[in-house]
Order: sequence, then structure tokens, then C-alpha cells
Amino acid sequence: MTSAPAPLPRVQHVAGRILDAQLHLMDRQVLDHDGVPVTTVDDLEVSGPALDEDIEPGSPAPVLTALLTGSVLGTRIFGGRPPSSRLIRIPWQDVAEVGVVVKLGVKGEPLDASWVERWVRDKIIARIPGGRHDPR
Amino acid sequence: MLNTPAWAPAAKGRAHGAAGFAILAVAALAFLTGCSGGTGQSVSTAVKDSSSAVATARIALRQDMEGKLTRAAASTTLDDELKEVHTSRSTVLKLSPASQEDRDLQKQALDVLDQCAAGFATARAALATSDGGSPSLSDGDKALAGAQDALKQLEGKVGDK
Amino acid sequence: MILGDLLGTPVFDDDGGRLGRVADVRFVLAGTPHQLMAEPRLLGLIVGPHSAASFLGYERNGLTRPHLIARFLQWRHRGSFLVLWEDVALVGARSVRLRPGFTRYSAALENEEKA
Amino acid sequence: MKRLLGVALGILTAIGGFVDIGDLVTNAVVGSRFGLSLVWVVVVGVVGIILFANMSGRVAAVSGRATFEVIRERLGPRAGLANLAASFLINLMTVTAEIGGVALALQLASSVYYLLWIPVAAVAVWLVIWRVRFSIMENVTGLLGLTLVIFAVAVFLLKPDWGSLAGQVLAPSVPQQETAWSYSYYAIALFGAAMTPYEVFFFSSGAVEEKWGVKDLAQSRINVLVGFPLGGLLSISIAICAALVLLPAGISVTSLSQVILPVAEGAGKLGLAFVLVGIVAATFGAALETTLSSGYTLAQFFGWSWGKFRRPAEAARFHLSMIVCLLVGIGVLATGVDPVLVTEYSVVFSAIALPLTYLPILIVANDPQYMHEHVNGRAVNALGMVYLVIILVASLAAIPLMIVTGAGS
Repeated sequence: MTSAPAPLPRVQHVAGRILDAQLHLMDRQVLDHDGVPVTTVDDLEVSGPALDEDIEPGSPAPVLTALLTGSVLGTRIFGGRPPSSRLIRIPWQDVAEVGVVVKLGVKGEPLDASWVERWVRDKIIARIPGGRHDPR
Repeated sequence: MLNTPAWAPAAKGRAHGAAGFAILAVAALAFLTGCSGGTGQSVSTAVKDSSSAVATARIALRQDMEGKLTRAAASTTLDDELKEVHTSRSTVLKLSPASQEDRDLQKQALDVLDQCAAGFATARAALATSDGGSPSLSDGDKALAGAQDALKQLEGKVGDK
Repeated sequence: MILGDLLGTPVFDDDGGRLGRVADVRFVLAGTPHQLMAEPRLLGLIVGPHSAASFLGYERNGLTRPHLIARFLQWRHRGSFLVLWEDVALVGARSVRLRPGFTRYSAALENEEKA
Repeated sequence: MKRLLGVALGILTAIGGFVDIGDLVTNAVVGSRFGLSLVWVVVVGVVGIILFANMSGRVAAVSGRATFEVIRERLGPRAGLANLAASFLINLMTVTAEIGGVALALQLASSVYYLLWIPVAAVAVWLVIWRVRFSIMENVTGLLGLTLVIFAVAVFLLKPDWGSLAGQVLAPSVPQQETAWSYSYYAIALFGAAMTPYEVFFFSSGAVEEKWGVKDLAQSRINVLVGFPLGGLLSISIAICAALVLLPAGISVTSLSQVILPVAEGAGKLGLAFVLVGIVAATFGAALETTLSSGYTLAQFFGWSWGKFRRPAEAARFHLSMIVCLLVGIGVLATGVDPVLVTEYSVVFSAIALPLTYLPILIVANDPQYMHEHVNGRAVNALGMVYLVIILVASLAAIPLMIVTGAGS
């Protein structure tokens, strides 16, 4: 019973593109509107279901609400989980395209996910002479 | 699948490859530095290293005499090889031989290594005063050749045992 | 909830029989349309009876090369199936329970290159 | 004409950039102890790096994704982090070794003690990374590194007995004063020196830096297919030099000064000048590559903005991490640890960590989502599988051999 000998039936066709979380989204590079790397998809946030509660038959399927980044990477590797308030989210509304990379439809600069980059830039790198020099 | 975590089940809390690698590396290094043979083994290694160093120094001196090597390169080479002899000497010095025989061997090795160091001193002095003063480069080479012979004798002796 | 918590969770049928682990979570871009992309709605779970480890991209794509690696990973992933959201009865912190009489569907993806 | 010039430049840079402190030291050590009986390993290693660099370069050119992005995506965070930790540690060791190599070569040229050169070398590396354009950086160090051709010239000037050399190469045997264990250990070290992972990180990230596309694939293939084997010949001539001059004198190489003696023997002071320029250029170039590679691997794993084509302020964490690496390298060297010893360990650790970097590239080079029609051909895949086995065996055997042989002593 565990390894079905007969080929399994295919699920009937659903309109819309199929995305497997692990296969297509997790650990992919996230680029902003201008192709600048923002982060990697460290995890994903789903709208439900509530943990350890029976799911009523017919209840609507949860949806993917946001890409997660930041400390969630550490907990995904080493276990545990950060409090919800510590999660850094990139809402799905900002996602423009999913391919080999995940492209956003917005600029990466003002996003929460970029705060470390901004901090390192403003406090350290931009203060070193030549830090804003264009190499090209 | 041996050391390829890629193929291992990704159950939570599994041994982390990164940590494993680091521990393995540290353990290997600890093992390497910790292991040492007996007195004979250590003396033999020290003698081999030193004779390699003396041979290098002689080549450098000869090349300097033949005008093939610059002064800077020759003196750097001598410095490097002197350091090698020093390392060997301090290894032998730190041995704690158990038997009278081993104590004699240690004493002999230290004498020979001192002779090497003295040879290096002459050779370096010769390089520094190369305007025809003394010691001359050939004096330096002679001193090193003497040390080389002594090393060879000792090597034969250690090898016989 | 966080999806990473769900991946790797053991899956049981209604009688408490163990079926495997959650190997992946399948979404379909068919939720509320947004300006850029529609919202991905959870379609179902991919359950792997033998291992929930990453399959290095071989799992459902029909990749066949290099031959030996592909064969090895397909063998490790044999018997994996898709269960639809409608057949999921409970998602817990340590286990997922399916409804009685759930259906196993093929986990294969339609060839993306054609799509 | 301009295109031809580009091809020639690419090849020359590949040759000059092939040799680094790992190749210099390992080949000289092996030549002085094992003669030419391990030359076959260099050949195996060069074919391996051609295969590996060509695949990662193709992935980068077609998909725009550099090697460590691919590693994270395929291996996931856990195995990816293990690989990052190992690769980063080896990279750091190699950065340290290369900067030490620059300093040692400068000491040979000036007789100023090498520890005084280390801060100079490290600051120079940082300045180039901070300011100089990627293509200029690569071409200048590569072309200057070409002066290492003097090793090959010296082989001819030493007038060897070609017949006996060929005999040693074609019918390799373990020299009687060495054990089969240390022979195998140095075989792995040579393999690791030829197939250092940083070369692949650098090569693929460089393809992104220079905005390679599908149209540049032919050029990249020529660079690799012609440049690397010629670079491999340079490696082999270093070993031959050591085998001709140092082996008969009973010298086993432990310092950089011994590496250059055969060249002085064959080609005199002029040869010495060439070899010192070559070593400084090659190790300096490799110091740049390894420092950048540390930044590339970190940035690509975590998804940071990276690249020398951006202003430093637009890739802040990338630049900060490289500064930290250089500081750590200076700190390690300041303890007085022997750079040659660091090199000898780094090449063996490279061999150990190789499978985790190699496998994801082999797989993604077959994935049409990334590669479209440019996936691996059958022959490449067959060779790729053979090398997967070789790399696994070398990786698994390295640590036991290191323990048995006392790291080859």
C-alpha cells in the first residue's frame, strides 16, 4: 500500500500556474524592480490553518501571504522559531515574477528586508573615501 | 550517504555538517600535533629536515658565488633555512628520552645541530661582508659542508637502529 | 503559519497509520488577483513516504540527467503522492492528519517548459 | 581583429591566473619529494577544473546565477550552510596563504622581513577591490603572472635527460624513501590545488560581473579549454624544476625560497627577476580572487547585493565582509604562522569540501529551467559522473590519509 504499483491519478486540471513551495520558491534569490538583489527566500508565510484545530470540511484553502527573511533562516536551520513580530515580510503583493529568481515589482531600498544593508552602508561603507565611487 | 548531507534526510536537529566539519578538522589537527614517535623517530625527522635546510643553503651560496642569485634572495634563503634548523633543534631539545642510549642520541643530535647553526652563522656573515673580507663565501660553504657531513653520519647511525 | 514548520512534518491517515512526511506544499496561482500576480492558494501537500529531504530539483520535473543521479533520487522519492487540501483534516505542530478516504494523486508536475 | 585580441587576452589571463600559492608550493613539494611520479594527478586535476569551471561558467552565463546561489537553492539552507562554512573557512585560509605568499616573494626581492610586507599587501588587495575595475584587475594580474613561464624556460635551460623524465611521467612509481600513504596524500593535495573551489566561485561570479551572456559561451569555452591546460603545464614545470635541482640534493621543500632556486640555477638573475614578478603577480591576483570569493559566497548564500560592478555603497555587506576577511587574514599571519604550512593544509581541505560544491553545479547544468537548450551534453555528463566519483573518493580519503601520514611529513 505504501508504494502504489499502479500509476496514481492526475489531479484534475486547475486554472492557474502551479508553484511548489520547496521546488520553486524556497531559497531562491529575490531581486527588486531594478534587478538589485534584496535577499533570499528564507521561508514563506501562509494565512492558515490554525495549528492543532480540526479543519471544517469545505473551509477555504489558505493562501501564501508573504516571503519571509531575516532570523527565520537561523530557526529554519537550527530549529525553534522567532516571534511573529520579529519576522521580516515581503508581502506577496510585491512579487512580480517567479522564475529562476523571484522578482519584485517594487524598489528594494525602502523594504524592511533591506535594513541591515542600509545600516552597513550608512554607518560604515559610505563613510570610507571612495565608497560611492562608480567603478565603471 | 557518507558525508554528503545533501542526500540525507533533513529531519530537524540533525547533525549539522558545518559543525561536524569543524570538529573533524580540529580533531585531525589535534591528533597530528599530539602524535610523535620515540626519540629515534624525532631525531631522525629533525636530522632529515636540517640536512634539507643545509643542502638548500649550500645551493644558495654556490649560486650567489656564480652570480645567479641576488643578495636579497640568498640572505632570505639562509634566514629561512636557519629557522628550519632552529625548529629541529628545539624539537630535539624538548624530547624527554627514557633510556641512556636515547639520551646519548639526543646529546649527539644537539651537537650536530649546533654545528649546523654555527655553519649558518659563518655563511650569513660571509654574505654580509662579501667585499672580500673574512669570512669569505667559500669559508661559509666549507662550514656548511662540515655540518652536512656530520648530519649524514648521524643519519646513518639513526637509520641503522 | 510558517511554511518551513510544515515541511518535514509526519503525515498520518485517519487510523493513525504513518504515510510519510510533508515533502513540499503545492500552490496554485488562482487566489485573489493582485496588480502583479494572483495570490497563491494552497492546493495540497506532497507526501514522501521515504524521505522528505530536498530532491535537488529532480522530484517532479521529469529531469533525467545525469542518468545515475536522476535514477538514484527518483528511487529515493518513490511512492510520493499529492493530497489535496480538501483531504487534510488537521495540521498540528508535530503531525498532519488526513481525512478518511483521502485520494492519492500523482505528484508529477506538468512540464514547465511547455507551459 | 578586436575579437581575436579578446580571445588571446582571455587565454593569456587564464594561463597567468591559473597558478597560485597552492600550485606553487604543492608542485614544488611534490617535485622535490616524488619527482615526476605525480604529474598524472595534475593532468587529472586540470581536466577536472576545466569541466567544473566550464559548467559553472555556462550556468552563470545562461541563467545569470552564480555558483553559490545555485548551491543554496539546490542544497537548501542546512547543507548549504555546511558548504558555506567549509568553503568560507578554506577561502579564508587561502586568502591568508596568498597574502603571505605576496609578502614572502617581496621579502625574497627586498630582504625586508615578510611580516612587514603583510599589511602592505593586504591594503593593496583592499584598494584594488575597492577601486579598480574588474576587467583591469583580472587582465593586469593575469598578464604579469605569465612571467611564471620562466619555470618552463628554466626546465629547458637545466638541460634535463628528457628520456628519464618521460619515463618517470609515464610509468609512475612511489620513490623508495616515501610510503604509499604519503604518495596518496600528496596526490590528493595536488588534486585539491588544481581544483580549488574558490576558482569556480570566482569564475562564475566573474561571468556575472562581466555580464556574460549566451553569446560569450564560445569565448569562455576557449579560455578554459586552452588557458587551463597551459596553466597546468606551468604547474608541471614547477614540479620538474624541483625534481631536477632539489630532489638530487635531498631537499624537501618547506619554504618559498626553495621554490625559486631551480629557476636561478637555470636562468640566473634575470630568471630570478622574472620568477619573483611572476610569484608576486600570481599570488596577488589569487589574493584578490580569494578575497572576492569570500564576499561572493557569503553574499550569494544570503542573497545580498554583490559585485564589483556596483558602487561599494550599493553592495555594502559584500564589501564589509571582504574587509573583515582581510583583517582576519592579517591577524592570522601576525601570529607568525608559516604561510607555506597554511597553504599545504588549505589545498587538502579544498579537496575535502569539493563534492558539496561540485554536485549542485553538475545537477543545475542539466536543468532546463536554468539552462534552456544549453544543458550538458552526454559526453560532458559521462565525464561529469566520472569526476563526481573521483572527487568523492578524494574527499573521503583525505582526512584518514592526513592522520596516517601526519599531514605528509
